[in-house]
Amino acid sequence: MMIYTPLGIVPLMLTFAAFAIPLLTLIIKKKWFYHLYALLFSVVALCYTAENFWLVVYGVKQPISYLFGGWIAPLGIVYTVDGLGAVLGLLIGIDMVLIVLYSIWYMRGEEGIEWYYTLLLLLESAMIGIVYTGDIFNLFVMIELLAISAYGLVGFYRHKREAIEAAIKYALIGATATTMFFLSIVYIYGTYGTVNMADLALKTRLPWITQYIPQATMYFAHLSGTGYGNPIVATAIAIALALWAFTFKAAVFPNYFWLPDAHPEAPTPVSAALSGLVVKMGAYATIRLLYTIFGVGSLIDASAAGGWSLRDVILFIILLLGAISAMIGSLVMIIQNDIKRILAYSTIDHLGVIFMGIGVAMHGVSQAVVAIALTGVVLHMINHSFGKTMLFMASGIYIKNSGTRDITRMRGIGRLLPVTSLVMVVGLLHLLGVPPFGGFFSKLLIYNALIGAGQVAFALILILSTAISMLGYMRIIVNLILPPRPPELIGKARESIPATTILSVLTAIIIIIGIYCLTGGINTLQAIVEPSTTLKGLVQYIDSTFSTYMLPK
Amino acid sequence: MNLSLMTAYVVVISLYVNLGIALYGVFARPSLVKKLLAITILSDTANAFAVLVGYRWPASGTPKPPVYTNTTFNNQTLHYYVSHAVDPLPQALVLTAIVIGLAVTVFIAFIIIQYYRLHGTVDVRKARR
Amino acid sequence: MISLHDEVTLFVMIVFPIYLLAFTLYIIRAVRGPTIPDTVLAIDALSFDIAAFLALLAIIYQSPILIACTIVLALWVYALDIYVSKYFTAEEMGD
Amino acid sequence: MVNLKSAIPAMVLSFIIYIVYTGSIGPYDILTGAIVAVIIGLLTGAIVVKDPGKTFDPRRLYWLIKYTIWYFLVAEVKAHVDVIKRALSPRMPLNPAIVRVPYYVETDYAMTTIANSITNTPGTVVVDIDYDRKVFYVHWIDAKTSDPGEARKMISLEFEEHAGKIFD
Amino acid sequence: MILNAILVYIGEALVAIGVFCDLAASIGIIRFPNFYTRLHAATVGTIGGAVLPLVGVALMALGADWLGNYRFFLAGASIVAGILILLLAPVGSHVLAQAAHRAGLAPREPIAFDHLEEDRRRGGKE
Amino acid sequence: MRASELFVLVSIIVFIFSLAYITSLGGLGQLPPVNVRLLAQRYLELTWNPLKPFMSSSGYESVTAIVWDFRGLDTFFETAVFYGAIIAAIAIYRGVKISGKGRTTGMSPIARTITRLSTILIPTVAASIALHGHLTPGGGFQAGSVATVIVVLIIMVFGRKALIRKGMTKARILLFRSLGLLGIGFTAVAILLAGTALGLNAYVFQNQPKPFAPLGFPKLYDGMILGGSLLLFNLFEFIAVTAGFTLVLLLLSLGEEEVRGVVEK
Amino acid sequence: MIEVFTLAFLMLVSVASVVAAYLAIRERDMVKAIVYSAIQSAMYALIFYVLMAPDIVLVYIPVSVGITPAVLLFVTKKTERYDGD
Repeated sequence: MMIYTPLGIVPLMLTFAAFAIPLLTLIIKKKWFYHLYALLFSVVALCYTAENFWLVVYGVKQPISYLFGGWIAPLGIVYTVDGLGAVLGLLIGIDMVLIVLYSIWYMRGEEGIEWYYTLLLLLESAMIGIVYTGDIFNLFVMIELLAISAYGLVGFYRHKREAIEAAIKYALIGATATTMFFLSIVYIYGTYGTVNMADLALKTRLPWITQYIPQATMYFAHLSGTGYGNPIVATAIAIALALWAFTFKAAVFPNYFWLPDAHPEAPTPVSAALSGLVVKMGAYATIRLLYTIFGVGSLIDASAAGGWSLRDVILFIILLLGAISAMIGSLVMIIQNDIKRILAYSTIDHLGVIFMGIGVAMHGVSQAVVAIALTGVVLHMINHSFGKTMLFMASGIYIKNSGTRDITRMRGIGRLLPVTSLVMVVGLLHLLGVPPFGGFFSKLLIYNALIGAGQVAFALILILSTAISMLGYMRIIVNLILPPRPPELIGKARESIPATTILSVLTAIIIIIGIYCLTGGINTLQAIVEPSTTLKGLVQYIDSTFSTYMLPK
Repeated sequence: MNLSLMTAYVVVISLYVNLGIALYGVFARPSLVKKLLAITILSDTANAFAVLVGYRWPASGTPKPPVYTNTTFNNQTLHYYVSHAVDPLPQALVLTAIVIGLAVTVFIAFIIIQYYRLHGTVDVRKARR
Repeated sequence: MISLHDEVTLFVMIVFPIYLLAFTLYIIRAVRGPTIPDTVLAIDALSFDIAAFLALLAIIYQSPILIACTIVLALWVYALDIYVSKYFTAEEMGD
Repeated sequence: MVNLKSAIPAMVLSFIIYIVYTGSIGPYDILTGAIVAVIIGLLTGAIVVKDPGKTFDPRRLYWLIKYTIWYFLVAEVKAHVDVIKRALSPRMPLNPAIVRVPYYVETDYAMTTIANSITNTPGTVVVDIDYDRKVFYVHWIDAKTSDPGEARKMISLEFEEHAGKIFD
Repeated sequence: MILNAILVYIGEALVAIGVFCDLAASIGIIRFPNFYTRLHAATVGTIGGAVLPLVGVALMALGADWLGNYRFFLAGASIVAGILILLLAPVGSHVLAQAAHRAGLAPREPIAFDHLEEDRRRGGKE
Repeated sequence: MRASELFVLVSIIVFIFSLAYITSLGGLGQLPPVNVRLLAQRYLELTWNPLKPFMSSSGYESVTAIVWDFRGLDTFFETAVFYGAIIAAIAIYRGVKISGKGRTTGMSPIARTITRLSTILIPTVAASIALHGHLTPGGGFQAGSVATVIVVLIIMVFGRKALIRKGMTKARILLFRSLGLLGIGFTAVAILLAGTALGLNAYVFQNQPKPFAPLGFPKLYDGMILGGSLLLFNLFEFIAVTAGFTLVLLLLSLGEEEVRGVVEK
Repeated sequence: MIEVFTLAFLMLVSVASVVAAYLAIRERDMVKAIVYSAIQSAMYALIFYVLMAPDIVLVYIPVSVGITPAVLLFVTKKTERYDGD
């Protein structure tokens, strides 16, 4: 038997590092120490996530799990990581290292840097916990940890009125949403008698899944029984309440209004982290809820007389919400003047696209199309994460140099900062989906999946929102790069070596993604994430949680 | 209708009404402090609901808290305990949720004070003008 | 001959409705109380009485460990008194 | 600095409370109780105990016990009966007033004992206190007199005698 | 055995008195005209209605041997709670009355005379 | 304004009635049931079970066992959430000098004396709750929040400056907070570290020995139930929670004139 | 018999909690609203007690009757006492 300690230790280690900071502040007052401290721990976390990725994809070649306290599955908390979780964990590791590096440059003059890094470490710990966890209540706790560190970081510029207002709005609505998620967990526990994801996935598919994993069924039934009450209605209300929280986290249509306030007002590295990673956690949780737990063949997937099952309805609602938020994001984007607000609305647009990809997998859609859709979703998450991180960082350089966020007031600054401008253009093209870059492939995959599922109207909305968002991106280019150089900034605005180095690394990553996709990387990615949608992958997922029962009694 | 079932319904319905009152407070009251108060009521209500889900009424005797109180241990005492104690898991979950709710409350309180220092009011409608 | 156990249960059953009546009256005063001190006073008396009542309930539910709650209730209600009155007497709550 | 002499009474009190609250005298309880008592005694001894010599004086303990018994069996019962009569009688005879009641004890503990005794007997509540001039302002539900000396005799004389013997 | 019964009966008697005090206090708190007079009713509620029953419960618990070993915990915790209420409740009433009088929160009528108000006027403070 | 309020009201009423309808349809089964769910029965069986030494926790109390042993990770991160809230609050007040100099008004002498007396009573009760967390209801958080009463009382009755002058400066409270949290963390990984040193299998948050992972905290010593890691967790959580609440209340009670110049710019 | 009393007690307590919560939300004076929410919290604590959750009562009373009103009163003292309208 193998114990994958690196899997269990990552979020714990990061939180532990955050716990130690107040003690260190009493001994060490130097600022550079905290920069290095955060960098050290994010690099260690990157190493661990990379090791987990390697284990899942190349080493063991199936989901791996870690038992906390040595307790078997529904009794204790289990981390179960399949391909999807491993990919996103690696993404978080890489991105957070870049963000910490950028913070070293951007936050160098700020006061209270140790508290900033404490919250940033907690944020990273929460995100890694979310993608690794195999327990739905642990997911709630990690979402709250994510939320509280995000609120704190948004309100970090305490003397800015807008920042405090954004933090308060974010926090109030967020607290309501997560309470609803807790209520949803109560319904799930009340109905299924368990809070473990693999166990739930098994229980929702009970009669027929017995033939594939009879032992696991037996063991889970021995430990947590079968259902209680009328599962379908309780499940419906549980999913509705959970989606309230997840759409809030992901800033999708009815709950998107906090994002355009919160993201721009945070310090720029935090904006990069929020837009690049934090909103993806809502999408990830939605995938886990609707693919792993209440996925294909579960009891809400049984179609009624009209041919529509409950799951179809929910997925269609998700599709619709995704389409609406894509349209809203791209439409509002073109009338904004604040550069960070433009990027924030662009995030809403892209999250809409991701949710459209999630909503494809309805009844009757072939397995191949669903796999393509999920691959597109994950690839889009990766693309958008790097692209948006890069754009926010580049805009942060503009803001540091010009002292304003209004694009009409920083006209022509791009000419003074040629490297940054080049990076900006690359990033915009990447997000827009222009062929050599990675963004193209992910949008193409989602488009293909939508066409393949017969949702032509939504495919058109995808195209339309891309076209509209092009206008918004063009306004940045037209205002910043094309006009002549502003005289008052000549000599003042300078490229700085650390920031441009990070931007170059990101550019290289983006170009590598593009080349990788061109040379067949899509198939590799599909092979990694496809198991999350298939029966085989599901059986592996449950089996990995269950296999720890192979202990002698 | 069973008597204890009726209890459950009375409690459940009043909890739902509280949930509604709290939601109304969050969305419709202008003062930020009142919104915060409403959020605490909301999370308390969710917690109460969770504990209610874990309640039981055993076939004989009264329910017991989930604490093993016999100083001796044998199969009989264990069976008595298992057949009378209420569900400990929702209680543990609620314990966690209460602390989390308190953390959020404390944070929002601090940030409301900061908001007042900057805006001079805690009324969202006045602040917008 | 009725056993001591049943006798105690019977006694608590008789006492119970009186307690409920008293609580209802306290709650009415707490809700109606024209001024804030009235409300706080009613909560105060109500909570101390509830503390005693919880101790009785611990006996009839035959779960002695439930008693731990009473002391907490008494302590925190006293703290409520203290800070409500501090609110009205001091310029800053922390002075 | 930590005063060991004044810590000992605090430790004893803490240990007694710990054991009474725990309600068992197993080795675990005594061990942890002793540790807790030592820590709390050392931390709070200087704050709580001003004059450690007085605490273990048997005469003071005797007066304390005598006072407790007398207070609960006589003073409280009389006052309770009086207020309950007023509350339940249909006419509700009330004659409330706030009256000055001077006191002549020295220490804080004695003063607090008197004040708490006054408040704990229904019918009289200490509304305010003038610490410099040593006067309580007592809200009296049935004000028989407005003269401070008379009022002191009626309300607090007996408490004061005992409190002075216990704490001064 | 007899000792148990005696303890239980004394405890019950104390609880019964406590319940009566409690009811009287709640009636008083409803009927009395203003805050200061209600304070007296509340004192009946806390001392007669809470401390006395807690002591009674402690005695009952000592006699109730069907409760198992933890009955000593019940008795001890009740006693400690009683002592704490005895110490804290009067302070609570006192600070509440003080705040009400200083800030003028509650109407003082009916009142025969008010030395505190006079002294405060004369002292010119607050 | 009226229309939007009405909309909110109507949608909330619809929401409530749908929830109530669903519950009355039996979405959760009969309430309250005669038997608890099977998982809960397993928890109850395994809390204190000398017959299954490899599959049981180490205290009498099921809730504490779940909170710190079966689902210790949740509680660890819950502590982290509270820590994050405190850190965010400190970040808002960064750069503020907290001093104990100056006059305090405080409250009446009667309240002062009683508060002085209760500095013995309340922490004793709190310590009892913490140290018996594995035997009777209670535990670290409960005890910490009981001990907070005395902090509240000192801040209200004597004033926050008295608290600072007695030695509870911000740095010292942060030290206690950090020590408590690090204690929790080290307790969580203690068995893992020991296992790594000895070359044995071990888990994070391990309390009692498991099959294949033979190390564990002491459970019984000479008839005393020690509770293994539960006792240590409760103790450290007690320290951490008390310090955390003290810090929160200290920051909340700062006077505006001390703060205003720094946090507004 | 105990069942009936549990029923009666739960009914009284939950109805009282609804009344207190309604008043807490509708009341314009924040101090009063906080005190009402303390009543509501005390009632919930009784619900928890009757539902046999002593651990939760031990956490819930300090948090909801004690610390939350304290925090809210601090906030109210530093900001505005009356809400809107």
